[in-house]
Amino acid sequence: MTDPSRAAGPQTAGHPADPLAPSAITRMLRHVRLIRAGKVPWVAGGMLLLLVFCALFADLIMPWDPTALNLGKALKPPIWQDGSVSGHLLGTDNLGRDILSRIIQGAQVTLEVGLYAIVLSGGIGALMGMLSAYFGGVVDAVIMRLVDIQMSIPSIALALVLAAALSPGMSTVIVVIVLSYWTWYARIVRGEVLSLRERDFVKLARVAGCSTPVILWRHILPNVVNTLLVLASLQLGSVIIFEATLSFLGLGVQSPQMSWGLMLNDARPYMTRAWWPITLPGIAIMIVCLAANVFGDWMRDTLDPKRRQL
Amino acid sequence: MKKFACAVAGAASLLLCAGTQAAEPATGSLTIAQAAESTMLDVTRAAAGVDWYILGNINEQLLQPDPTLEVKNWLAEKWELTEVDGLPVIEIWLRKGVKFHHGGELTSSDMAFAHKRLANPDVSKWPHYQAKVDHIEIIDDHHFKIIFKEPDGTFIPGAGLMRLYGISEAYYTSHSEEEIQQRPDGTGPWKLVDRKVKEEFVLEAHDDYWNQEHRPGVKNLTIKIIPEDITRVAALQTGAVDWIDAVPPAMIEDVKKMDGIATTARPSGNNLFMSLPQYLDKLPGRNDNPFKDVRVRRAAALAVDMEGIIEHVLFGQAQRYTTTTPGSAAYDASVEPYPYDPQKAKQLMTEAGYANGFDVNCYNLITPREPNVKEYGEAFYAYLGQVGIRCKLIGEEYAPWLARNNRSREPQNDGILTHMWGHGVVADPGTPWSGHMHCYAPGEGWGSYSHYCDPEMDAMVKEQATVMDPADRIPLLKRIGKKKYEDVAGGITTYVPLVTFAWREDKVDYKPWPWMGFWRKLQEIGIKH
Amino acid sequence: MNADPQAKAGQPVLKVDDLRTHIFLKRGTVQAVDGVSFHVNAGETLGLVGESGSGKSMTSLSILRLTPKPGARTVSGRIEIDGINVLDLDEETMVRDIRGKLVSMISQDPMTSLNPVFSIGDQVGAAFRYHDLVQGRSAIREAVVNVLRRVRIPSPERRLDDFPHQYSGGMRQRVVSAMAIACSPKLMIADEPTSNLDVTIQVQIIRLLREIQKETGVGLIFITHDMGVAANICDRVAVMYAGRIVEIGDVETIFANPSHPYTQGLLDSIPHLGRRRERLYSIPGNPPDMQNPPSGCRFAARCPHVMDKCRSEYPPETTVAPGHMAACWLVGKSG
Amino acid sequence: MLNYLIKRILQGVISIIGASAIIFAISRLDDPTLLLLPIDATPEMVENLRQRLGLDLPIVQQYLIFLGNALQGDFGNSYRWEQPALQLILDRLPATLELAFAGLVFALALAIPFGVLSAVYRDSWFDNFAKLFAMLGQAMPNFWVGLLLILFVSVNLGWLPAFGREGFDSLIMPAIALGWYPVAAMTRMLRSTMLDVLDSDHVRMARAIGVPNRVVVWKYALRNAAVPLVTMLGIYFANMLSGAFVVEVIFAWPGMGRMVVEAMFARDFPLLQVGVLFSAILFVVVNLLVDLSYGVLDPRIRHD
Repeated sequence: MTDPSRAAGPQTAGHPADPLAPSAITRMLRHVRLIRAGKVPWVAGGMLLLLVFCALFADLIMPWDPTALNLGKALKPPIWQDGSVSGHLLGTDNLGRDILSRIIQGAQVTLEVGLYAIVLSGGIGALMGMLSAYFGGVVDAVIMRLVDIQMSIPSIALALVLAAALSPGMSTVIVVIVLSYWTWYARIVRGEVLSLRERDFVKLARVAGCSTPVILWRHILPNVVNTLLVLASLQLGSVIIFEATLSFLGLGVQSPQMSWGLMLNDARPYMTRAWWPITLPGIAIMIVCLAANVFGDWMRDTLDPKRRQL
Repeated sequence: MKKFACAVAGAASLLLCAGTQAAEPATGSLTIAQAAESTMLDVTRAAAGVDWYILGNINEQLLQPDPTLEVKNWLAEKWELTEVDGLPVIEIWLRKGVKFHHGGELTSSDMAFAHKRLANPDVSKWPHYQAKVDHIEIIDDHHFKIIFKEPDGTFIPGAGLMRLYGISEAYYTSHSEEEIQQRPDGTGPWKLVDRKVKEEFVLEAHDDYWNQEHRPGVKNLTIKIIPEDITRVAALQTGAVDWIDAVPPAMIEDVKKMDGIATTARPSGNNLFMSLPQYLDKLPGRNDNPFKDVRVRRAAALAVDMEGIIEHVLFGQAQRYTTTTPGSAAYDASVEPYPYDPQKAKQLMTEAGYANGFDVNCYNLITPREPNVKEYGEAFYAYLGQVGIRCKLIGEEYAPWLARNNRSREPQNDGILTHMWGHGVVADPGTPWSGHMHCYAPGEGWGSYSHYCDPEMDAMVKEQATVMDPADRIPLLKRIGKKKYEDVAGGITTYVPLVTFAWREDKVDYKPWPWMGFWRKLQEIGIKH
Repeated sequence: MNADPQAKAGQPVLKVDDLRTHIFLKRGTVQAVDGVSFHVNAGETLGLVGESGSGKSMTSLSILRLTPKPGARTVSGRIEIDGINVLDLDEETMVRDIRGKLVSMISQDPMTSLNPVFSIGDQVGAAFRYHDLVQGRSAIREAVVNVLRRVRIPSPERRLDDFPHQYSGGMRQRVVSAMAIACSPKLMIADEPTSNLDVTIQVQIIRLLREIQKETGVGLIFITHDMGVAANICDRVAVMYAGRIVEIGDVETIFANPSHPYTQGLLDSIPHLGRRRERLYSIPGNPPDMQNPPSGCRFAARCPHVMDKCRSEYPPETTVAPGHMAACWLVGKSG
Repeated sequence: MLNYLIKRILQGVISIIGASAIIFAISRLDDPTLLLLPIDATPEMVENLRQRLGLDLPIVQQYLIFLGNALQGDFGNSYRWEQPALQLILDRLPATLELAFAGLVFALALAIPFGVLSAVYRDSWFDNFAKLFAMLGQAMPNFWVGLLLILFVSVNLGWLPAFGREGFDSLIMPAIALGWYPVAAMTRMLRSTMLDVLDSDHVRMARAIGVPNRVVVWKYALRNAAVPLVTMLGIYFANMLSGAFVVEVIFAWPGMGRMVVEAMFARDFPLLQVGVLFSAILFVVVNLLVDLSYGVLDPRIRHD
């Protein structure tokens, strides 16, 4: 029989994973699809650009003055329906104001709230995340407790209490959004920085005598920006819906300022008589949110593939 | 003060209890839906207007208006206003045989107890309405006198209509505040049997209710709370409910077209007006005071096409008023509302020296209490803009609006303000006028939210507060009303919203009754046989 | 190319004839299994040996028709198990009559081949439950206890409801074996069952497989990259390289007279306690790109005896001795 | 397992107390008394009411009194209803829980089949349809979905009742409006975990011993893939709670959410506080339950 000693060869120590092993193949297949999915979502990007364009050049492209009342032309249907009034592509609301112009004007509030909210909550969240991860110990415990407390209050409830205290308006909406979302950034940035902190280049910087703010600013932040971008793009969609919900409840933007959520709230009393004032602004919200989410997913897949379930 | 025997009222009351034979008790059940929910069910602690919706069915007063808005003796069989050594005294003979829901009969001591409770600031939100009563002298179980410290013009025809409710001293003293709030007691046509907050009230007809002439025609009544307009109308359409309150203005056309549905409209009890601030020059950073000049005030009144707003914005669910609402003591049909005349308005503006207009803040009230108030405000302020009164529109929700309104609060109001205060149906404008037409006199309780000031008007408003006898009071109120309108005093009176009720014609027999400024008293609702 | 000689008297349980399984990727097709033929008799153990990437795992999956969808697919060839060509069968029949019943598999890594969130009893029971050989919960439980005892799991009735993470690596491989033999299949494929175990456990598993084979007379395909292990358990060995069988024969012949340079390379890289050697020998270079395999012999690039002929033309499968075949020009010439 | 539990409960308690402090502080920024008195209230009456409600004390003292009473279950009386605020909320809690639960069930009823089937038939037309349908849900505000449902389903078609809480069919539309939002995230997560599990050795092993495909997918693979989904249930439930505030207002659902919204408009701070605090407590408790449920689903955690 063969030499029993042969069986004791070390070759059995872990051998390189068989590239043609079944699970490796399918992982290769799926990876391939990810790259193919990597094509830039032009449609979504286009929609977001349209939103920015409407917001910036609202005054130029609006066919009518959004606040101009004309009781004679109240509740006229969109152009493709009989009984419509020329010039009002998407019809008029109960005070005879042009719905298309108001939607364009509404884009301004949507974009403004979106940008403020993302920049502020991102900034504050990232800062808190970095501080708690970098310093650890008591700082970390305090900030994390604050995050827990913050997360245990449902965002709408927080909005209600705040709107009761400060009078409703754009600033209240932004404060509420920032208070609700900063924890999101803080937690994820903390995770990133915890791993970054152990990396050599950070240790070297500390040894080289860099002050903490310099380390945080020049060494740690650039590595976190990538994640922040992904988080911001994912947050845009939900911020738009959140602002619309607050305005709908009457806590958000107050007339004469225009917001899509407010338009929906105004359209409620007569929604059985006129379907378009209650439907069209909602479609505007849906399109922009869909675009934001698709864009967000694309950003996440390309910039940060391993963080797939973010 | 001549002795005034209320002959007319007395005779009418005899008619009321003519039908003495006990009609057989009502049977069957109905389900209705209301948009707003009463919160406080103890009549002595009620605060918000919406509380009167349910209380109007449970409690009653000495005098009450009937559907034709004529004040009838109710719990009081007969009453006399006399004067004893210079002080007014109201002598009242209680109706006999008025039973409480939880047993026991209404007596003078109950009324005295009601007064004590209503005057106690820890209980009642309106202690100042009882302030001028010195004490109540009980003569026998069904006969007592109200002795006044000083004349109180608004006590009799006021919002309270002899501001006392028939409550049982025995019940109130033997139950805790929570129990009373859960199971209130009274002499009214309905008894509260059950209640699920935010869902429904369950009422039962009060079998031995004293007024057999006007009483419910159904045994059980469930009042569902459906705040969402669309769902409330859908509930009526699908037959889930038999009667609904507050048909949304935008859907009235559709509801009227539904077969088997009857509707009727009544004033909602809130009087809307636009108050024009006349102390702008006293505010920091402002030197002109345009609304001090009556021509600017008239220009503002002429600048707005109220008829157009009522038709388009309020879907016809409103009626204009000048001094007070029809049925109120000082109603004067002869005073015509301001027409829509922008040319004359511009001319008046130029005469007053404001040819190219001026800028002013315009606070637009946002409230669910009356439909489309926000849209009305936006339309109103847009019209002002066309005659040069350029509005900076600022939306304001009810709570901050209240604070801006109140003159004792800083920062002072610095702009035109949508204003809403119910003179109430059949109500006497005495209280509201002393609150918003008398100059603001901190500490004296006058003009607590007045943005208008005119010494001559002050004198007239003070005088009406002391005139109790309706015969003298009514002509005085009419004189005040005429001057108010010509001088656009206390703001531009715009409209009184109408509220529309709708019910299944084949099943429900319904006649609206007024109470405490609202038409939600379900005195006569029943099943059609 | 049916040059597979009859080696043993036992009835052939499996006959694979010119099997080709390719993987279709966006950037091209990988010919993982490129014309493989062999047979396995009842009671015999055939070793499938080769470096990683030689296609041995893909061959075993093709037999069970479990090639990973949608990429890989068997394009041609015959696979006869007990006389039935599985490539003709529809999926339902494969599930009901073939997989687990006629042929079963023991996979490589015991840590991942058991479902972490289900109990051992449930997973082993599955083999019985879905071939309705045994009806009713208690009967299944009884059958599971017996088969676990057969694979030498201590006091199985008490450990039935435990979970995989409560078993050691060796124990888990025994459970997997139990699942494989539950419905007493005719053919069993063991895909590197011992690679992830330490040496002492390895020997136990090999001894277990041999006992099972002796008891049930099952045909066994033993896939490994380690000639030492193959020598221990296999009756015959097929050496695979770049998707093809380059040498096949009974184990004594292969070890005594390796005829294909690749087989010689594999044997040379086994370190011998006795032999004095400074560095361990390992075959230079690495396996070819299977997307466009080189013309001629695929081992040419790494073969110490390479000739021009090898690069231009693929050598025929020449019979070195009865039951011993090698596909190499050297064999042909020296006779 | 036990000390992990105690640590989590402690964390939960700290979170709730912290939340109550924040809510209490914010709600004391504005003075509600004007709203509770008739329009012609004199300053003296305002002052009297402030005293009665204890609003004139320094804020820290007010909070300590509040906390003291709260520990004995007295959360103060609602200004408007003049009833214990706690009782008002507790009566409404079951309705909100029922709605949030129904929303979650609806979300799972969509997400599980979508997630599994889009993994099994990946890149098929179904995969894309499921992704689009789920993303639509994430792009539409739940109140808008509710309004359109009422408009089309109950007003025009008259199939479902549009209000109140009478039995099952009044629960369908609110659950749809509430539950559609998280479907996208759930589907995406379940699809990616299913893809991993379907590749795993133990699934191949199960197939190799002849387990039918539907059992492999819906029993053996799904339970593995569900574990990460369960970990997110806590957050999705909070999502439901937030959404419930709005959906209840539209469907006249007698839940805690609607009462808190109305309490806000009426500046009824005690009621507002208890409502918001209770939603925080609910959130912490649910998260705790979800943590415990790991063990049930994933035995590896139960034993260590």
